[in-house]
Amino acid sequence: MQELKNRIAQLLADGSVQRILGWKKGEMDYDAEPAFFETQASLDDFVYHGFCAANLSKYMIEAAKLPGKTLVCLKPCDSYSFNQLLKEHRVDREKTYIIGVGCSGKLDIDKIRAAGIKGISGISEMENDTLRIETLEGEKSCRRKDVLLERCHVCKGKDHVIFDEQIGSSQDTTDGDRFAAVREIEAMAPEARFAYFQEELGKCIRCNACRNVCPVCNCRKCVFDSTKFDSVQKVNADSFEERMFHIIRAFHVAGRCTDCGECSRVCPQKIPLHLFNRKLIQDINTLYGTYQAGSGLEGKTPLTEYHPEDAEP
Amino acid sequence: MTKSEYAAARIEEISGTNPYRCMKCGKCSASCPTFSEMDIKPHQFVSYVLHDDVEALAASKSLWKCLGCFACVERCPRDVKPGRIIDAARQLVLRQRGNSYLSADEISKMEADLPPQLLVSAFRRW
Amino acid sequence: MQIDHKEEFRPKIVAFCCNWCSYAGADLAGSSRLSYPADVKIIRVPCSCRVNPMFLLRAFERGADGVILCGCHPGDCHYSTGNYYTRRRMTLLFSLLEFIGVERERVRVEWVSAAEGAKLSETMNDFVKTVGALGRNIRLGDLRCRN
Amino acid sequence: MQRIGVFVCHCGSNIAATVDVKQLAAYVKSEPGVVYANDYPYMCSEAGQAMIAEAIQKERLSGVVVCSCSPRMHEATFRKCAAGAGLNPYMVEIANIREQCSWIHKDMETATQKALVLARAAIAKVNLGTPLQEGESPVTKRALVIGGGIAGIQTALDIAEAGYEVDIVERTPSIGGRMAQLDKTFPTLDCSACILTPKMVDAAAHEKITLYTYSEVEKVSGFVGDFTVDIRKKARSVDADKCTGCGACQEKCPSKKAPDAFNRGLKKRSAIYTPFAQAIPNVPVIDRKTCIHFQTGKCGLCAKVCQAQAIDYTQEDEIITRKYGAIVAATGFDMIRLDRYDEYAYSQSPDVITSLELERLMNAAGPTGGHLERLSDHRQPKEIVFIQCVGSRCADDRGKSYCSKICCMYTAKHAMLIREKYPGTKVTVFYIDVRTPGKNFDEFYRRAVEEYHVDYIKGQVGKVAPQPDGRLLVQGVDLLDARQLQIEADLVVLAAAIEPSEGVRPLAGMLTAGIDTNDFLTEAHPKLRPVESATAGIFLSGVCQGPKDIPETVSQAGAAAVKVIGLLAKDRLRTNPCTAMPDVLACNGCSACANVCPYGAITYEEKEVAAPGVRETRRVAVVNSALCQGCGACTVACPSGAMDLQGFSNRQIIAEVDAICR
Repeated sequence: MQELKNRIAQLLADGSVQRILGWKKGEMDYDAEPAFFETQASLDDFVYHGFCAANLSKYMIEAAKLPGKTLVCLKPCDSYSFNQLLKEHRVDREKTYIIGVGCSGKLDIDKIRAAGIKGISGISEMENDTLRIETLEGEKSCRRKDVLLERCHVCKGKDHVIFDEQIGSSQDTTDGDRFAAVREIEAMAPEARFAYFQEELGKCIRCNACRNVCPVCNCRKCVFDSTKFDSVQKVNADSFEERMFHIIRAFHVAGRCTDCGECSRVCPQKIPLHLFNRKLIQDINTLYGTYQAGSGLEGKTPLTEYHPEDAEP
Repeated sequence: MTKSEYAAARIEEISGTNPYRCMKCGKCSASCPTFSEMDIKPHQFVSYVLHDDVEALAASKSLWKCLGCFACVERCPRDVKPGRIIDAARQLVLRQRGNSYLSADEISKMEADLPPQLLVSAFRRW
Repeated sequence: MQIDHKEEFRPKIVAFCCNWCSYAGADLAGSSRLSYPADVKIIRVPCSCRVNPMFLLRAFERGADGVILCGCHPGDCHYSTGNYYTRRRMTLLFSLLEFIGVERERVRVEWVSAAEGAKLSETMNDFVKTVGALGRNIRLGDLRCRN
Repeated sequence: MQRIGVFVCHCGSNIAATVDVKQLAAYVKSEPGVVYANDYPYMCSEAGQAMIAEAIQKERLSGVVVCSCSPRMHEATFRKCAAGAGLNPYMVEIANIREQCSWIHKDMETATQKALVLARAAIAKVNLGTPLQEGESPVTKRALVIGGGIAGIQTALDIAEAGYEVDIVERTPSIGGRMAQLDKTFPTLDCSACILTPKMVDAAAHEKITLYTYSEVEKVSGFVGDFTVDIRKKARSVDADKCTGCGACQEKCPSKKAPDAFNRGLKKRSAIYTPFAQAIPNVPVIDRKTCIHFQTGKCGLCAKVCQAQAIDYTQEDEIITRKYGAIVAATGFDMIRLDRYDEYAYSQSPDVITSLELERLMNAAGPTGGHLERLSDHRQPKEIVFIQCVGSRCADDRGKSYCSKICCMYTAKHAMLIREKYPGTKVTVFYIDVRTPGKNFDEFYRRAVEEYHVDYIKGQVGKVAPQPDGRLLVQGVDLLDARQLQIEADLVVLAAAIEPSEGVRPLAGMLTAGIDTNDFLTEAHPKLRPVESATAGIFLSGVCQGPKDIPETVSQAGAAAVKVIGLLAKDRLRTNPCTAMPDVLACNGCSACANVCPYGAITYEEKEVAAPGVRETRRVAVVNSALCQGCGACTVACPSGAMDLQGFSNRQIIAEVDAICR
């Protein structure tokens, strides 16, 4: 992290960039948050560690409107999102300086808590892939790989698909099958599937966190906030979230979703929203050929493309 | 599925060809170096499979006359690959004899005038 | 809540037909007096690719029991490529609906040319029968939108 | 709130026998927005229309719903009627209660109920409707024809004869195309040059036609009626105004090493050349790659011998920018390369030739002066084998999947001509099928067999092996006799597949015209619009659309010309107002809509967007309503719903859905 910090301080100091988009120390060690840094002094709060899970690419849409260049720190998976945004003309490459930061998987505080570690006052990452956790009950530890975010187990890889320079090393964390959960649900009876999603989506409080965090859910005006579909009528439907919002959201990001996993990470109700996206990605891969959104800038997305011999619905 | 339908389906499976694609141009027979030795000609292989008459194909002399040179496979404009069909038929016969490939011991039991190229190809495949 | 599953159940079916092939096919079914149940109501759209998934979900939300989309046969689209997009969109949408446990049979895409009045009638008959057998749409509907 | 009038038609008893029309008219009165409802036996009659017109004016109607037959039948009628009464025609909707109700239902109550629902949906749609104005766009009364073969020449002549200016852009130094290379034409055996050359002269002499030879289309922008095209006129190095076409320069040119493309490489040509004697224009070009002057700075012989002082080594490419109302693609074809058909020994022996090469060998103006001979030893061949379908009808990646269509007939022609001129020659044709669907075509083929005794063998050739003595051993099969044949031939002629000319794909991109996997340009409708591209204002002529022979090409050329004339005859184009319309405030500028637009109607502009709290310049979609055909693909591709379709708006369709589900 020190190397990264030195480098961004230098780029800010010599005027190469006007501001840094990175992560800022939170109240606790595990709640780092995205932030813009414009002064050297503010960089004191800059951090990069296992809890810097937030995908910063979406903030670059706003950064593109600010004067001057913005330096953004992108993890390998974030770089796919940035690429996708670039493809959709939503960010300005000219006004962006990308440091591809290394990643050894991001950590899930809920998994740590679920492991019975409570009253956490501090967490530090150790060399030997363990975490040292200070708690009210004294010092505890756990293995990194046991508390990784779900998405890190099915990581797309640790290569940045777009960057100006790279800093920091990465460690492969892939040890799971990305579509295993999707297949599990597919194997269930329709009634059971319906019950499962009814239960999960029933928790939705329509806080819009998923929509706000999703890099490709970047419409200036969401259809669910516009008058164009007469769909701004949450009140007169009894379970609008289950029946409309999440289906349409998944559909709108189909072929564009890079599977960054932010939707599920930020959901306060812990709804496994990424399952919808994964399901669609799996379908696209099997029906239209393997496609990874954000891997390149050329070509059309699967839903704006066709083949005369495509499968029938 | 009758026995002969089953055999025809197996041929299609083993050979990986689709006999329905044949446009009956005959380029296979025109290419075949052992055409004159064969009782069922290469272009006819396809129709035997299409008409589920694998038994006749399996009993034919052609089965053991095909050199496996694959000239017909190379030149077939419709990607039907008659050479693979006869190869598959040969394979079916070999499997019925209890083997999935030809073993060296069996050579002495075979017809004396088998072309050596065929033997090589029978060792080679599967 | 009491859901009526008796014989009297008549499904509500919304059909989207493209102007150039399927709507003309429906007209042909009419002029050939090839009947299909009155439960089917057709909405005319310029092309099947005009049909937004929002429309389908809206129909279900408002109490439709089945939604069918008809367009020109692939390759015959009046706009040359519209139905190809429809095909991909609906393939994914239907798959997603099935994934969350909605009955797959409630949605259908059928290619009907202007000459296929008989096919349109058969398709509608079959679809009404299929959806009728499924009963009321509960999984996607909003009960308060029921009259 | 709209003021809607509903008009229920009895259609005699067609509707009234099954739908209670009186009740329907009474029911709809309680629908929102409806201020008037009535019924009449025949709404489409003069009296019915008068009733609608009167109600529009008396009741100050802002919208009309007619419950009648299919809109495909009378929508236009009622819209015209409304327009006559001062109502915007796009505020008229039809509820189809005949084809989709009374004709398919028997029970009156059921049918009446359904009719009511259909009427409600139409009323709901009109309630959210907006008056639409048909747009207008100007028409530049000039056409561009790309390609100067028989297709392009015929199209240009037909357009010019109707009085419109036409430009022909031809890539090579002369117009004429493939037909100029042919010897005789089937099934009449008249000399190709004799029927083509007069047309070439007509085209050159026509006051309405401008030829741009040795030129290529470089850029196309605009849309139907108003295209702007950049044409690159390549440097000829010869001043066309001064050149007298005497030919002295070609005679004296010391560099005679370049393969003569017009003679399919069977001959060499000079560096300064006209492709053939009857070339139009009869002005040579200098091929700078083989010209000694351009390569070494020396020579300059042509300039010395030119009495007209027409040679201009300093000439440069010129870009001509012109406006056109319509563009016709007539880019033609070429033969496929045969280097992947090694079994036929095409690249091993000079005596294995393609049919087009044979045309040159038999042509009096060809490399042998029309004497048929082997290129290897100049002997006259005694035994000739023709092989059909070389590279046509192939499922593999060596050839083409389609039938090239012309080969069966020209092979019959060749076989016949050879037997006529050299009766001692044995001619064998290996065929898979003989396809002769055309006027007098089968008779022609039968003549080859019955009168000229050409030996047609059902079967294919597996291998052609050049022998040490220079002959060619042809191993083929006769499928009907189940015999393998070995023929010692002197000459083997391959009926190679034809393919669209090189460079069609980038051209299609410029024209935004559809193109298939074989690089043939796609027609707007395979049955009903065979000479139009799906892109308005772009038309197709000749083989660029699919394999065809000369008579077919000429008919299609004429058809394309008629379409062009029909377009150019208009002063302004009426544009369909039911087009896509982006809301710049909601547009993300993401390109999804443009990606699915089949007409290239959507572009992006940096536009200043002003709304409460927003004032910025950003990338937004712009729809060219002259190009948009109103399919609506973009409206669904747009995730924010910024793109909507006028006349079928999101809210209108949702209102219809709601009305039906109510």
